[in-house]
Amino acid sequence: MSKAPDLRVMLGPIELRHPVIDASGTFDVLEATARYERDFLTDFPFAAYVPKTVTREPRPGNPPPRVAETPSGMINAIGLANPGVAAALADLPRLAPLRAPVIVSVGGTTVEDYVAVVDAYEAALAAAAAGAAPNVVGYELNVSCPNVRSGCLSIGTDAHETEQLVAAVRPRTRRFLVTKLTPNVTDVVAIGRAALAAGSDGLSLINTLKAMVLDPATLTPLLGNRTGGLCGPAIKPLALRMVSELAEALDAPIIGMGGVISGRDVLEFIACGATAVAVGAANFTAIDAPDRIVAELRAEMRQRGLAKLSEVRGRALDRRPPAVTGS
Amino acid sequence: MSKAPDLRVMLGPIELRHPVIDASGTFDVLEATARYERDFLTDFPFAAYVPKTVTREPRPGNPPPRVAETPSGMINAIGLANPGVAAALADLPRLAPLRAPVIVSVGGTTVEDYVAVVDAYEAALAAAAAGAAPNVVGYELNVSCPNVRSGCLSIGTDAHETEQLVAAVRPRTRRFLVTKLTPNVTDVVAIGRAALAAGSDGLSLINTLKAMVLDPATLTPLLGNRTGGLCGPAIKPLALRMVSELAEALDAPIIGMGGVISGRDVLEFIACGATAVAVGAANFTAIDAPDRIVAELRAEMRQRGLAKLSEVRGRALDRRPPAVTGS
Amino acid sequence: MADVAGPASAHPQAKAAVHSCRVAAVRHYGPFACVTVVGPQLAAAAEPGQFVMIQVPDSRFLLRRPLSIFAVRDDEVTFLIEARGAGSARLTGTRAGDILSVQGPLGNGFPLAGVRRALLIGGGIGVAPLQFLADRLAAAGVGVTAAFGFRDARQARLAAAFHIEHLWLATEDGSAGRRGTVIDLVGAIGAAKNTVLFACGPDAMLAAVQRWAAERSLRGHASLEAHMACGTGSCHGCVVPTTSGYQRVCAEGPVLPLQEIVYE
Amino acid sequence: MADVAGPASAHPQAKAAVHSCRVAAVRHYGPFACVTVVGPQLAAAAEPGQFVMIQVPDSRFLLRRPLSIFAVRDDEVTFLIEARGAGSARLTGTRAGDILSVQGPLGNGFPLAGVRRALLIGGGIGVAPLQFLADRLAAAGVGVTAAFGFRDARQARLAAAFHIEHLWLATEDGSAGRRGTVIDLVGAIGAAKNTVLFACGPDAMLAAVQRWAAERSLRGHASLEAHMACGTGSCHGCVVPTTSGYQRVCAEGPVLPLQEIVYE
Ligand SMILES: Cc1cc2nc3c(=O)[nH]c(=O)nc-3n(C[C@H](O)[C@H](O)[C@H](O)COP(=O)(O)OP(=O)(O)OC[C@H]3O[C@@H](n4cnc5c(N)ncnc54)[C@H](O)[C@@H]3O)c2cc1C
Ligand SMILES: Cc1cc2nc3c(=O)[nH]c(=O)nc-3n(C[C@H](O)[C@H](O)[C@H](O)COP(=O)(O)OP(=O)(O)OC[C@H]3O[C@@H](n4cnc5c(N)ncnc54)[C@H](O)[C@@H]3O)c2cc1C
Ligand SMILES: Cc1cc2nc3c(=O)[nH]c(=O)nc-3n(C[C@H](O)[C@H](O)[C@H](O)COP(=O)(O)O)c2cc1C
Ligand SMILES: Cc1cc2nc3c(=O)[nH]c(=O)nc-3n(C[C@H](O)[C@H](O)[C@H](O)COP(=O)(O)O)c2cc1C
Ligand code: FES
Ligand code: FES
Repeated sequence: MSKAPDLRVMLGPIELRHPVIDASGTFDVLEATARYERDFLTDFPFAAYVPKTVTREPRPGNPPPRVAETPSGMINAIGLANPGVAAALADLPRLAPLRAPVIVSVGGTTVEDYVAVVDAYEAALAAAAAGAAPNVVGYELNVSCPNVRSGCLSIGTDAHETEQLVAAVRPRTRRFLVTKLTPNVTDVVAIGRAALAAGSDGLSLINTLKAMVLDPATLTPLLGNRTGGLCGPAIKPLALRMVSELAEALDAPIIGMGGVISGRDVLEFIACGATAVAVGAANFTAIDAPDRIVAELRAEMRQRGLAKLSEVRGRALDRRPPAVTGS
Repeated sequence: MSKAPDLRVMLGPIELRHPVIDASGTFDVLEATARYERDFLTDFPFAAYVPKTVTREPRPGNPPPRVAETPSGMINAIGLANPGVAAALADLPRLAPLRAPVIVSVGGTTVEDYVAVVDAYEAALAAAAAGAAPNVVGYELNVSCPNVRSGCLSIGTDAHETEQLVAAVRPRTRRFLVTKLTPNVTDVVAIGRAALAAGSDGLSLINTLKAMVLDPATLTPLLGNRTGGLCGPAIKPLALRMVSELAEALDAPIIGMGGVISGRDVLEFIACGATAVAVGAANFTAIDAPDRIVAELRAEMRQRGLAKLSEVRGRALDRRPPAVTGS
Repeated sequence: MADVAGPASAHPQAKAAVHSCRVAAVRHYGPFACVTVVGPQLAAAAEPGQFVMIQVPDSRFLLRRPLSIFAVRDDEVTFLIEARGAGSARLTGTRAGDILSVQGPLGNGFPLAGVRRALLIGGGIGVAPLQFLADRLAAAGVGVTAAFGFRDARQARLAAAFHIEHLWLATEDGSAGRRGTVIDLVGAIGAAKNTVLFACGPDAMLAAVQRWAAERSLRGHASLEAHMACGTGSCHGCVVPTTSGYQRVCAEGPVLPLQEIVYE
Repeated sequence: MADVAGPASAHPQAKAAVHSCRVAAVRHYGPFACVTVVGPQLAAAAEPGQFVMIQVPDSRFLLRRPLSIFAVRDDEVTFLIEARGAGSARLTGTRAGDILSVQGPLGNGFPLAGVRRALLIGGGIGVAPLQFLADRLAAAGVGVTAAFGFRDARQARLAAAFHIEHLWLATEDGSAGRRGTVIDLVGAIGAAKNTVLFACGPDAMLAAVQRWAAERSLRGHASLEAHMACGTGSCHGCVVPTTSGYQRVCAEGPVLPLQEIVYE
């Protein structure tokens, strides 16, 4: 196997040059470019860009502390801090140099919030002069954020509410629509099925696990928000299980994530049925982590004699017919 | 604060000399005593003994491999391997030298299974000659094992089924009844509330998180059962969150567990509202881990000037009145 | 959004990179260590008040640790580290020859334009960025006085790492230097009208410095700490409340105008 | 339950304990290392075929690693370790003076009563328990022949750690010793009627040895590997299928009668 392995994947209609994308909220291409020698806009390590979740109104976010380390993981309660959709749209021209496709992450506390953000993007993109905006190929509906007291959680943990949300957003855009699922549920397949039934084109998971860490000195919650979302290598086994459950039960492209920190992890998610794989907390281990991960993925494929990722996709799945209920 | 801290706690009516007990399935006092220099029966490190879950019939358990390491954690799919209740009862006299109280863990796939095990224990204990059996003070209903395809999972993930199970077992014994909850649910408080409503005296949590690891060589599931239960320090932040949710919402003694590996961890669970704290995977780090953990707990209390554990119990909880729904 | 525009920095910011640096020397002062690494690019780019994100050389630690730049000399950059938790303890245990992954320089740094007289106020490990600052100010001919407050003589061993001409010490228990807080100390030293304050230390100290400066209408800057994940402005994890909303310590900071920080 | 009563062991089992052992010496053979620790109690208690659970000296690793006892001499116990994954790699990187936490001895060990002639069959790192066995057998006047199979010359470097008089080698690629599998090798060596086989190695090898022995009506014992958590019989994590149901490698094993192991 001396030919270079082909890392390209098709995420629905979107061609990605490799399967590795960023997990929303963990890499800001403008901030990184502002601070580092490297121009991450023109030398973008990921195959697609998923910016931080945008909401209709600006959100200051949760009181600090907002992040803490945990054994082989971390916890965060940012609280969807973001400047709101108007400011995000004003920033669009700055993202225009980006050659990678963009998937806009949308959050909110009501169905109307989500619709408003998508409508605003559609209008802005329709009005944008050629070359004045990046290539927005889709939306990711963040129905799974466990940090916002008043809204998100209730949508993503309920199949019916998820279905209603997706159904409301679906007619507003022809772009690729991904629903990002929360792991804080009894039956992730039921929520995923509802999202697809309402017109979601794909699914992404997992968002963070609701968790809590204490300040060792005071034995009271460390995070300003008391609870936060657990992520990182600690939770990868849970993420792999959920991704494979979805891949076994449903037929839709999946963006898998949760604890990816190496090229082999990417391969594992693909073996569990994912088409693309997102890197979250690992972005904090080093600014060049995505480059390393993609290089490791290429090396792993070469070692294993894999020419294409489709050779490994779904290899870990249970292909037996589902058990008959009640037997 | 020169007086030695008082580690005693009351778990309902049961006095424990300190709060640290073993998590079911992770320490077998007879096996340890058979193999080690130390007689763990007469020199028992825990304040109470929770043996491995017993089922009505013998169970061979899952095909191997059954255990694997994960980042800061481990996964297991033992599959409730146990010799069945008749063999467990035949072993009771061997446990008689144990001075610590025993809480029998009961599993099954139907309500009748659980009732049969409890009935068998009650009959055997009533018939046992003085000194011929250990001091069985209660039962722990393991409704939460995620590994058995056909049964447990569906009980512990459903409030109604949990309620029915507890209601069926409750009249069969006057001993302390604990329901062990699974974390694989959207709303752990709803399940805990159902268990208490049906007569459970206390709650224990968390059991393991359903998860999957791949064999790095083949990229297929490593465990013979494909999926297994994740535990260890990796999941402690999730366990702390769930224990505090229960402690905030319900009024019942809680046995907290999940990732405890140090004396400070014990204190953290107590700060989150637990009365007793169980040690699972940490038993595998060293056969004398429980001794170390209790010693660390004592040292931490001394350093913090705590005379009794009640001074710290619930310190991490949110004491604000619950938010009005629909506001 | 409040935290998008940072306070204007007095000097153009050099860009950060990931540097693989060999440890040249480690000196220990009780629970503190001065770790000197070879990093020509880093040394050339760094400004006083900036920080780096260092990887703890042990795979158990997911996040990098933020550390101020303590001193820069030729190709070498030195960090002054307190063993607080497991990660920083591991870093103080580094040995000459080890390789550390250092991401930086990051953050805005102290604004130095127009400063004539400077009073550097440090508490505990918060003194870390002040040597580099003193060196740069002295080189520019600025009159520098430093006042450091420590808990006790043990913590005051930190002072041994410093080379600042006018350096005053206080300890709370009086076991080294003057007895009292650093506020008592600066009270005794006093500050001329045009003095600019540069403060770094625990929140309680900074709040006290803020009040002290306000009463005397003194201008000043504070370098802040916060739990960080990215150190790069990406995650919004490191915010502190300011008079203009939350600001990110890693992006708008770590140096903020003393009077803009909000303490309850 | 099938796995409660183990096969009768030929010698009374000494009890296990947690030992804190200083590393006396480490010798490297490519990706393999011989790690010798000082452990008087452990040395006194250990029987051939038993194993220990060693803690990887790095907090990232939750579980101990099971390792066979390779050799015992006076107060010292030696382990022969292959760097397979991250934990065993860390163990092969141990240095003299390091302290290792060693739990053991555990498991039943090889039954030796009545053995007159022994053929030791090892594959890959599975050779590890056979030096101690050979030493004990030789001391009892038993005639010992050993046949080791390796993939290639690189793996065959393991043989350099052994001191067994009649030791035969095969490699699959012929780069060291005879070309072929260890089965080809024992076929060539042959075995008298009353020979007892002691085998340890990968499953495929053990299955082949099982068939080979059955065809010749030879009695034998195999030492098995399994993923373990407790190593103590508590967790039922380490089972293998046998003709009498699942047996725990750490409790009924690691040595089981060769013909009782079930290979699909
Ligand atoms: C801009 C900046 C500059 C700093 N400069 C220095 C310096 O020069 N010398 C020095 O000794 N320390 C400095 N600190 C503090 C230093 O980062 C912490 O002491 C260190 O991260 C603690 O890590 P740990 O593993 O020992 O503690 P743990 O409590 O085990 O760490 C757990 C997590 O919490 C974070 N954390 C814990 N305490 C702090 C804290 N006080 N500030 C920020 N994060 C924390 C850690 O980074 C880690 O992610 C600085 C912090 C910041 C933000
Ligand atoms: C009774 C017994 C005796 C053994 N004797 C030796 C010996 O003398 N020398 C030697 O080099 N190896 C021996 N092994 C195998 C050794 O335990 C594994 O190679 C080692 O645990 C791998 O750890 P790792 O961290 O390198 O691998 P990883 O794959 O990173 O380990 C992850 C987890 O899987 C377990 N694991 C992985 N591979 C194996 C395996 N083959 N067997 C058991 N557990 C495994 C690890 O213990 C750990 O819990 C023995 C195993 C058993 C059961
Ligand atoms: C600091 C931080 C901020 C995050 N912000 C968002 C967000 O804005 N929107 C979102 O959908 N997910 C957010 N996430 C979740 C990640 O996108 C991802 O789903 C999760 O962290 C699991 O992946 P990981 O284990 O690789 O980090 C955030 C995670 C972190 C750590
Ligand atoms: C090997 C193993 C076996 C277990 N067997 C049981 C069991 O039989 N019954 C039960 O209720 N829980 C069982 N558990 C779950 C533990 O009791 C405990 O709930 C869980 O491991 C979380 O605690 P920990 O993180 O301290 O291990 C088992 C866990 C492990 C690791
Ligand atoms: S640490 Fe991520 S924005 Fe500051
Ligand atoms: S490893 Fe636990 S029973 Fe064998």
